Amino acid sequence: MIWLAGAILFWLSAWAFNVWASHQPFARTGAGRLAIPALFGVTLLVLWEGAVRGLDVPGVILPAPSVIWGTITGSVPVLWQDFVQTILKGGLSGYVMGCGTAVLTAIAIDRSPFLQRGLLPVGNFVAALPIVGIAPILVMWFGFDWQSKAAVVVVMVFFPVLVNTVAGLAATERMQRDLMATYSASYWQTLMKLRLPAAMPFIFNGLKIATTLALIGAIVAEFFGSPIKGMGFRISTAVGQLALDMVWAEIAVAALAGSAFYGLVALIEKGVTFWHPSQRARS
Amino acid sequence: ADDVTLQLKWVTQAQFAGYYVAKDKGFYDEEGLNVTILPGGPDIAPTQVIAGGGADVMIDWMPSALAAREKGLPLVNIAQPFKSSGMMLTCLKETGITSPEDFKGKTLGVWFFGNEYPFLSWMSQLGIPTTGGADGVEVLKQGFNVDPLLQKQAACISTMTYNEYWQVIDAGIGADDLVTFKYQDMGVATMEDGLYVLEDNLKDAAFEDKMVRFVRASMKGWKWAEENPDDAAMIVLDNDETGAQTEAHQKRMMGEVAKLTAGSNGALDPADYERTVATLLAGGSDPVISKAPEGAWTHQITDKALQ
Amino acid sequence: MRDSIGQSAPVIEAKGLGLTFQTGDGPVHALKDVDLTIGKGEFVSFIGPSGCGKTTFLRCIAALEHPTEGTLTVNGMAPDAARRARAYGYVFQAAGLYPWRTIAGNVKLPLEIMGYSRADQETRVRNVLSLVDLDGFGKKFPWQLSGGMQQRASIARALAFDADILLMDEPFGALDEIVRDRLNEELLKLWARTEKTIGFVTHSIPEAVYLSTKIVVMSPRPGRITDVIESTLPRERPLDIRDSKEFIEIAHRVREGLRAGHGDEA
Amino acid sequence: MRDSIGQSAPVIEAKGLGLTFQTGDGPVHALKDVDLTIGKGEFVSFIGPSGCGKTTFLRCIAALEHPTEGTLTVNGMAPDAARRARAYGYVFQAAGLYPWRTIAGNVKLPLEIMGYSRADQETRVRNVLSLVDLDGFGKKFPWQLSGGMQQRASIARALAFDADILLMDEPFGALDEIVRDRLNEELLKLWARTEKTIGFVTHSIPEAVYLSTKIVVMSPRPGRITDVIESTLPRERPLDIRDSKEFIEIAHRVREGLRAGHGDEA
Amino acid sequence: MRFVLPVFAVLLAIVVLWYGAAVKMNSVWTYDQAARAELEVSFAEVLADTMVQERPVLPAPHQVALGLWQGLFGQKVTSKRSLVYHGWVTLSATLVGFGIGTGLGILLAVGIVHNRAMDMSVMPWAIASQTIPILAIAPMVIVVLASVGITGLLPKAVISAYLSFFPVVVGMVKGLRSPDGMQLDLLRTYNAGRWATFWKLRLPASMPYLFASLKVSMAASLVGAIVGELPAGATAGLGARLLSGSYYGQTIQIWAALFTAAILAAGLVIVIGVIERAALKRMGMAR
Ligand SMILES: Nc1ncnc2c1ncn2[C@@H]1O[C@H](COP(=O)(O)OP(=O)(O)OP(=O)(O)O)[C@@H](O)[C@H]1O
Ligand SMILES: Nc1ncnc2c1ncn2[C@@H]1O[C@H](COP(=O)(O)OP(=O)(O)OP(=O)(O)O)[C@@H](O)[C@H]1O
Ligand SMILES: Cc1ncc(C[n+]2csc(CCO)c2C)c(N)n1
Ligand SMILES: [Mg+2]
Ligand SMILES: [Mg+2]
Repeated sequence: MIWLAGAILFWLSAWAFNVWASHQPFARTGAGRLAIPALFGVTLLVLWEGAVRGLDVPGVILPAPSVIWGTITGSVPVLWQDFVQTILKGGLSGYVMGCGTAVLTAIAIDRSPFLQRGLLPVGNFVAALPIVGIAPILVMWFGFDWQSKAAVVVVMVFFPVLVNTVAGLAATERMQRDLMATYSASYWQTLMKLRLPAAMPFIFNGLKIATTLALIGAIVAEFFGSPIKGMGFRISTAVGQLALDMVWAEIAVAALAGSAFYGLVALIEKGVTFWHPSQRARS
Repeated sequence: ADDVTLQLKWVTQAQFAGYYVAKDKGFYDEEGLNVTILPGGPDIAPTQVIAGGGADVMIDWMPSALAAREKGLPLVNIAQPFKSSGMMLTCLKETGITSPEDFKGKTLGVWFFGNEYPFLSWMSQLGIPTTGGADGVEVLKQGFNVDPLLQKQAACISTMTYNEYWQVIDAGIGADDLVTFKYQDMGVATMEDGLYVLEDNLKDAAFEDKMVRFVRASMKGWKWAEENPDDAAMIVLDNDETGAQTEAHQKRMMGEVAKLTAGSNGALDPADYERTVATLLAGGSDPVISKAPEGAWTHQITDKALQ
Repeated sequence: MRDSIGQSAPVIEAKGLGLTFQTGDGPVHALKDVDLTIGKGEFVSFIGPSGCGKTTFLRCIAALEHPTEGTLTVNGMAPDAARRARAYGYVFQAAGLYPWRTIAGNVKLPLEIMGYSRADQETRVRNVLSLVDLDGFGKKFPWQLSGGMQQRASIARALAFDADILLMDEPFGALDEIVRDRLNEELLKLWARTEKTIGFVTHSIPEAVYLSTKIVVMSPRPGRITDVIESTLPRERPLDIRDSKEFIEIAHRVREGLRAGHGDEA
Repeated sequence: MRDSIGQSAPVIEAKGLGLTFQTGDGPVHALKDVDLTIGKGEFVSFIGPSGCGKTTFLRCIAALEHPTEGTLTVNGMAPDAARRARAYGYVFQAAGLYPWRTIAGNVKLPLEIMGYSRADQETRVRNVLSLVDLDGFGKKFPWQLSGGMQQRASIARALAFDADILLMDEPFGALDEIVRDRLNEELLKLWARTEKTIGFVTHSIPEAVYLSTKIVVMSPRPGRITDVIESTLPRERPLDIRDSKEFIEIAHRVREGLRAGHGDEA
Repeated sequence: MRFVLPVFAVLLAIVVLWYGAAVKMNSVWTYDQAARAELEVSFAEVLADTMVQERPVLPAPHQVALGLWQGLFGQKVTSKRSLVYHGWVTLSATLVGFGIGTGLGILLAVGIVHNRAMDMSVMPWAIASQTIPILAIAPMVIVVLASVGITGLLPKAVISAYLSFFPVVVGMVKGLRSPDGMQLDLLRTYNAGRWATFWKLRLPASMPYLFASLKVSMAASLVGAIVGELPAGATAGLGARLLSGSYYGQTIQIWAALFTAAILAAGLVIVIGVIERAALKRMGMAR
């Protein structure tokens, strides 16, 4: 109980500190932007550790963070190998292909109202196919190595990016479009100089959601057949062995990689859509 | 009536016919038990369910139960309705495989999730590395169906005599076009489908009594199923909530399962246990258990149940 | 109508023009029975109470709105065709700068679209920014500028390229009198130099009189033309022409027309 | 400074006020060394070239911007405290209506927030819409209105509730002279009736002279006050006062001040 | 109505492509079988065979349509073989999960927009939470919830909520921050509190963003419910149906279940779309 009470106390004081710190000038510096969420994360971990110890949760249900950390440091080569297989090969390639085709498709169907009216509902429908059903099929089609994982990622990220891009391309104001009309700008000029820039906040919305989807997709697809490496493979085998510390070690890597990936996209977004009120408000 | 929750290792099918029969035919009722059967699936680790308190007793393969025991979950085998192993490697003849020597350079589909140990130990006995290359085998984590063989993504895949093998046959590949290697015949068989409970519970007299009655009724169910395979299959079918099982398949499965349960009265044969442990200890570089477990089985229940 | 009109071929010709918006609660007659001819090189001001359809009429000319009645030709063709021929420079009532482009980038936009050369773009942007007194602000973003500065940038954007017809919707509304006077003079010079045809919406009577060869007075609900006044002022107009008797007379006539329009309404 | 100033306690008092914006390419000095005292019930106009800091100064008063130098008090307190006491009505340079509310809904917005009763809300909206000549447009959405009508709706919004201090940033920029004259008169009446203190930005010299008890002339880069002119006109002002000698003299002084400001700049 | 023709054209194109792919992908098996039986097959025979295989790599459209038809209308809706029954099981978990998830998402977004500390500390972890492979922790969630006595619909709904809250958070944070400076300043001159600013400005301004994310989140909810069904013991629901179909290599059953799920999702998204149009129209934002 000491553990639990201590952890809760720590959590409360750390939160109070964060509330204070986030209003300091320090919070606006790069270090502050990392330190404050990091501290919050630490409080979560402490709470977790305290709960596991205080309530005597068995390690086969939920291992303590300290145990998981031990596993992480002890199995770096395995984790690295899995990371390369799943995230770099499966996730990233699928992300690039999926987002790329989604944006291109959005532009392609944007041009033709006929296609847009035809493809969007059908596209919505296809995208609603649940990945747990699609993954086995794609593994059957594309083999058990990373190619099938990339295919799953493509399918997963396609819809959110497409929808957001289509919405973004429609997000211009009447006067902005009229201006282009008075220049008798061609379709492509209007696209490049007005509609794509105006769509960027929306597109990045989609791209950000897609980062996490890409990760999940790549990992989940490995549950349906894989070579004997990869994060999904490791997780599913480790669960079978009740090696939950390994499961959580992989989850930690996934979370870290995912957050970093998301952060990177958000950073690019900040550079590209600096002009949008939602970005300006915080600068 | 006393409540008992049983966690299966896999989906509702004739592999677990004994329990469904016991429930359906009122054998559990006769013993004053109210049994809930929880189906399993590819994502369910029965060990985890029992550790979380979601079940009183579970069905598992011995390698995975022993692995869990070493990880700190004190599981004890209280009964072993399956006498022999039904696992085998099924290969396409056209790949030219005729003996285990021919595996080299081929891709093999293996079940993981705690079921990989017999295979790994077999390969290490054969001296074949599982890291790929011309001299080793390329291992592929097989999903839960036989597609890798049909799509020729693997030369061999893991199958059960009572289930996946027949799916391959049903898909249209003749038995002549297949080569099979039964783990039982290769001397690397491990115990399948035993009943496990948590060690601490066994000290509780009331729980012990419940298990005694449970095992007695379950074995009665198994023997009834062996004698009336077709009826048992129909009972299983009635209990399948997914509505995906077919009559023909379940009847055939029941026939094959009966071959594996034949010869067991429910009590674990210590010799089988020793052979399983020996196989596992002989496993490759990453052994599932590092030392012979203590107290991983007991006759405490079966002794009373089978009087 | 007097002499100055016959001087050249009609550039804009509206006959029985009408436009009705269909809105949620019934139709709005924005324009009705509008007849107007504008010759090449004319400077025409539109004046009238707010909501009388000045913007709508300008939008019709620029093919941004499609009349529901009557005919309208620009350079003898349909407005749409004229738009495709890049006949228009348009200054909107609100600045409407693109927030992701700098001021210079915004001014450069039409030049990029119309394919001016790099070097030409640079010089034009520089000249036109200094014309509207925004030298040094080229690298700022729109939200860093005051309202009047934004409006000037949007004027610069319309002047940067060579359109035959310049349509300006209250371009100087947000500017102070001194700048306004300066820009009025500049606009007249530009007009004299280039012989553009200019359609100009304003709320300022002196401005309309000072600039125009023709003043169109409109009245609302439905938007109609109530008076067309041909200016008798010479083409050469120093600022102090505004104290001349002729000027004051024209201004008076415009004011009367306006007042009548308001009277209709009340 | 002459008599009219001492008449009452200062409502707004700025001393050595300065504001510098930090932008991507260096600081922009929007205001510098601004000293100004405004007494209760005064009508103060701000006039000056675009970009000279008029809007910024008004925003400082309303506590929307925080000065980087000097002091500023409103009703003897910090502007922020005055804002919390709901001392301000503000008309922005652009209409800024909420697109998801009808015109009536937009005008009703401050009333809802300040907790006026339902019935009171309705009457006030009706009265104030008719004051700006928008009866019948309550149910329209902003984009269905012309630019000038939107601006009038935003004026109505600021007049709907009873604020002591009314800050108006070029409220009549988009209106024609007739309406403008009418609204000028109405504003003077309102002011006389309610004794509000009014800060008013305009680009029109006659408007500034006609309305104000005090005219503040500003010049840009950095924004400074170059002249403060106390009006000698009586409080009661018919429209034709604009032809009086006094009026023309004041207007002349304002114009000179403005011109000087522009000279500085060039 | 103006949608009918384009959709029909696109569907036609897809069906044609699909048949082509089915022939190509399924013919491999036909040729293999022929080789095993040492037979020669003509192209016509191959063509015919690819249309009727029992476990095709890619079932032909008519096979899926038939499976779908039989699943939906071929039996009593209470039958275990009825896709209506399984669809209903999944739908109920989806809707509960969607409700929980959206509610939570909106609350989080409101907190993030209004509280700096929350903005800085919670957002990164909300993101991190989504990078956790749900399929890995779903079984644990089910086990843990079952051990405290929560079984049935709720565990599935929890997983479904876990997947659906995130798009709402991202969209709503963006939406609640979309009002520009002047719109916010206006309210500041009224000394409107956070509460009034939220109700009168931020919330209405965020509506287009909300609806866009609701659509994504509805699809995510459905996926979550299906994922939740896999470790729930492969009992009932579309997830169980997918699983058993995949387990027994019944490709047609998989595709039929997949399509049912997609029809369900599409239906739900359409419902949101209708609500969106009505809401935005009332708010004068649909032009
Ligand atoms: N947010 C900002 N960031 C940077 N600079 C700004 C910002 N707002 C205003 N400025 C600068 O401050 C100066 C004063 O601007 P302000 O809007 O007060 O001018 P103004 O007198 O109201 O002009 P106008 O008559 O054109 O509205 C300008 O040079 C402008 O570029
Ligand atoms: N898109 C639209 N939908 C419905 N009604 C409209 C639309 N645009 C303009 N109107 C209506 O048409 C009429 C004329 O509008 P217009 O913008 O042409 O006026 P204006 O003369 O330019 O006024 P201002 O001087 O205020 O800019 C107005 O009554 C307005 O409400
Ligand atoms: C993911 C996964 N794949 C395979 C098995 C192996 N397995 C154990 S029992 C059984 C049923 C036999 O028909 C099967 C296939 C598993 N447990 N989990
Ligand atoms: Mg207009
Ligand atoms: Mg201003």
